[in-house]
Amino acid sequence: MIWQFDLIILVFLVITALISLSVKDLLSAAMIFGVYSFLMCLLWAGMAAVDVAFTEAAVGAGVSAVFLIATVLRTSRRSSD
Amino acid sequence: MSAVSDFPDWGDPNSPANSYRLSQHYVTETIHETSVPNMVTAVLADYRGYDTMFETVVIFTAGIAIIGILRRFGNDDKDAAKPTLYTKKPDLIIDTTCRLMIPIIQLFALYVIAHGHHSPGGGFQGGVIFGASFILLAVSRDLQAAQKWVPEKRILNLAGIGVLIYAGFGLGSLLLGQNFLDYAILHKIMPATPIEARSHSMLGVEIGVAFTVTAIMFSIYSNLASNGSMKEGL
Amino acid sequence: MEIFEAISAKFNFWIYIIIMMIGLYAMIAKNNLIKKLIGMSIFQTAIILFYVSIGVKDGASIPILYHDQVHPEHHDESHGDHSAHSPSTDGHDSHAAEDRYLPELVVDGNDFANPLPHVLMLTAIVVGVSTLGVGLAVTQKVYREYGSIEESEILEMIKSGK
Amino acid sequence: MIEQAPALILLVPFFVSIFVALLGNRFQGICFPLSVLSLIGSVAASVTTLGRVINEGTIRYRLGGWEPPMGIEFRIDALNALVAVAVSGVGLLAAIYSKRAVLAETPDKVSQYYTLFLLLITGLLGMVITGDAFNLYVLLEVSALTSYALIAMGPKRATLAAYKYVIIGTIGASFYLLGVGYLYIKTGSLNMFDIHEQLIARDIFDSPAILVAFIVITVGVWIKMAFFPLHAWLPNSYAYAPTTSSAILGPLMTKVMIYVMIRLTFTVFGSDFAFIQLDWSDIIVWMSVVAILAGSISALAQTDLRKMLSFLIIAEVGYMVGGVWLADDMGLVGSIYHIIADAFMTLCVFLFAGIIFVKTGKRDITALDGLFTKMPLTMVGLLVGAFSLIGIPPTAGFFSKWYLIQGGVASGHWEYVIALLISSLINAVLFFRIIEIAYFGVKPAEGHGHHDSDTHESGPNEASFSMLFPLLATAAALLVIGLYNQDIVAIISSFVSQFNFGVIGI
Repeated sequence: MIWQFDLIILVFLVITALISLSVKDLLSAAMIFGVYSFLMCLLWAGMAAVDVAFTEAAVGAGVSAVFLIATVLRTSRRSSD
Repeated sequence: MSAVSDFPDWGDPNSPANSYRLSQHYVTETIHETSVPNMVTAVLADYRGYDTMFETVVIFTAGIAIIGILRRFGNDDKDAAKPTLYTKKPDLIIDTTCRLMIPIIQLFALYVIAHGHHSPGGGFQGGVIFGASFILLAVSRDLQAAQKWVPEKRILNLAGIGVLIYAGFGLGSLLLGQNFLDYAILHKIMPATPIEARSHSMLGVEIGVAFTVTAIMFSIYSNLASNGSMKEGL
Repeated sequence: MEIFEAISAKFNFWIYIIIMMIGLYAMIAKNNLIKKLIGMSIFQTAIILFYVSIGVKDGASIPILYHDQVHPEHHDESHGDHSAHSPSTDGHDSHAAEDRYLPELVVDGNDFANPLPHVLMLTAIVVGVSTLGVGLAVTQKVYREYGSIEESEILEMIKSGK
Repeated sequence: MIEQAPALILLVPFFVSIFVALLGNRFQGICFPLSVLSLIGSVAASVTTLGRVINEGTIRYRLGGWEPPMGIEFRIDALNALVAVAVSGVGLLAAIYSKRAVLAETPDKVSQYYTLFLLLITGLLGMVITGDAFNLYVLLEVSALTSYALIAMGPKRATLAAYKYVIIGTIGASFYLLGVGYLYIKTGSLNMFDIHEQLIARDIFDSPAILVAFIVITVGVWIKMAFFPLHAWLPNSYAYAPTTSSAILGPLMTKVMIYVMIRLTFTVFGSDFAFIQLDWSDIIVWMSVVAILAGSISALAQTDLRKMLSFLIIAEVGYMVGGVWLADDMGLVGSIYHIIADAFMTLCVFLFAGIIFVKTGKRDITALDGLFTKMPLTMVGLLVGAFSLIGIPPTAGFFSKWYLIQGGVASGHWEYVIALLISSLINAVLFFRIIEIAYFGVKPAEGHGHHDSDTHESGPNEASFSMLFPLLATAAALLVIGLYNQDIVAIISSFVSQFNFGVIGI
């Protein structure tokens, strides 16, 4: 475990979390949420939690993002905040 | 927040959580007691198998709940929300790529399910990947094409059967006179020693989980993507 | 300097708290229903990050035994690596040898990461995606009933008696 | 089979729920009988278990055959067993009631409805009997997901309430999970009893992490039980859900969470930590006083029958939280007794509200106009429930309030006693208003009092048997619980007497 690497990912995590909550376009928010999940997955793989990382890659970055996009396309794409 | 300073240092092997006999036992004894090298799978499916059974139930519940909330039977499309971005007819490149990809994805999913004892993976991850392959099919063509492969009724039966497989292993050990989910007793009906019976039962349980997860992931997607009408997806 | 060390040794825990607060803020303060659900997911992953951080050990491998440790035909080559640990647990192993799988194999607890938090978090991820799915379904139904996913607009509609 | 009874309590409804999901679409008729049969089995198993607990003491059931800190165990003592009987009993009665109501309210989703219904009861029973802190979280989520769906299946207004519940419920459950993580990082264990032993062995009660764990878990559980400042999700969810949903969620969800609070406070953290070391009981009793008064007064302002009852639930939650935190034996006995009594009396009034809604289609209390002549038996059921909520002997509500007041007096929390009495008075006002409307009818503004009684058809027009039976059975149960209060209190005391509050005992 290299702590510099870890720290960089953690900082990016905070940034992506903030971006995905602040963009007004919900489709982008869903995509950036996928990026957030993928970074999280990298972080966990670094922490020797391979099973958790695998699951997060499949679920967080894959399926959750698809569910979000499906809902965004079925409702409204714009958000007021 | 002040509690953080009270936490053990990050990565400390001697922190209470890591040094207590619980974690040590899982690390050192798993191979002897269950003959499974992947400790996560062993703890997941055996030591804490009851949790995992309800984890499967959570997925199953979510699937049924979404059908309960969103599904519209019959033809009342009058208040259906139209997708805001409408997709055109299938594109040649996407179609061909997906046609190539989907079998490979499914093969990989099967590998992940079956090889969960020895490498990262297991029923849940494999199930999600398998479900994702159907989702990819539905995205690349449309929902109708995917529905032809896996109609809604069959999906639900598959999900229910998955949970039943898991619970059936538990029930089997209960009927053979041991506590619920005590797989070791299943060696009476399996060609294996009690310890290997645990390993084999774990495989069976993982397959059950994979069934449910595959089915429910696709079911959730198709309900969300079609706003409950199951007619046209994205 | 001590404070700096106290922070740097636990920076994971600090950042998980920051992410958790971001998620909690979004769940409470955002107006858009889907944004709230994204906040909910971020909140849950922050807690999962916290749990995974519990299980980390310095210098530990992933919690899966090596291939040549498990398969007896290769066992002789790898035995040398682990013989150092054997004296401590030899007596413990001998009496129960016949009902244990690979009784001669000795695993050192500090070589592998703690698997229990990983197991718990697999369950928590599943719960998270289920909740997200149900939340999105409810959102779609709200949109079907009210034609909007902005909370303030919906509350106005209710107030005006629609 | 008898040693497997603890597992069967929740396995029977669990297996049947899957069968209902598999077969229910094709054969819609089997959903209802299968559900009722499975809940009868569950009640039988929990009564058997209660009998064993009384005779033999605590039962431990190892799942997977692993020794407790490694595997998960059920540890069932007097408290669990009693609450499990109440939960499965309420579930059975609500299931019987559901026959007509489900067909009327969600006609095209009968099999999904029953699957979710049974899974909800499975989740609640699992929470009650488990002895593992993380397992409790998983089952909490099973019951939470089902209740989101059961509420969102209701009419238009219910969906937004359900959405709010999804968000707030997830915050509550995540806080609980976080607290369990804090406990795990300090003790390395997940089994509730083992955590307590580790806390003592390591002597880390002073650690800020344990304090934070306690606060986070308690707040999480309070959110789930709708304790007053955190109650925002409850009234709308229960008022607009389908009637069967509110008949099962109203009585059970909050009560089970109060059980969880008692279990975590006493078994995991221990009474010494919670009451002597922290010494917060004054603050929390005052909070519960506010909760009781706020719930009762808000109920007074409602004209929607079920919304009024939902606010009464918030007041009742205040009773029980306050009773636990009185730091007195009698208060705790009263709280546990009130869990059981309140489960049945809330069921009783919610069944009544459901019957009225299904029969008349109106949510307002004006729908009760002249009900004594139209539905005399239904009104008898309501009267017993109302008397119990007000606290008139010999109903169960009287005895639970009696113990709570005794606890309040013994520990010197007079503000709690006064709040309880005021709330009882408000309940009396509320229910006599209902009874007045039902007996005399709503007087039209012109003053011709008996004008519209001519337009109604005369003679009784009762609800069908499947709706009436559970209401009357609940009413009977309330009387039985009231009459046998000595025996129930004896069982509860065997649990309570383990703890030392450092004040005057029973």
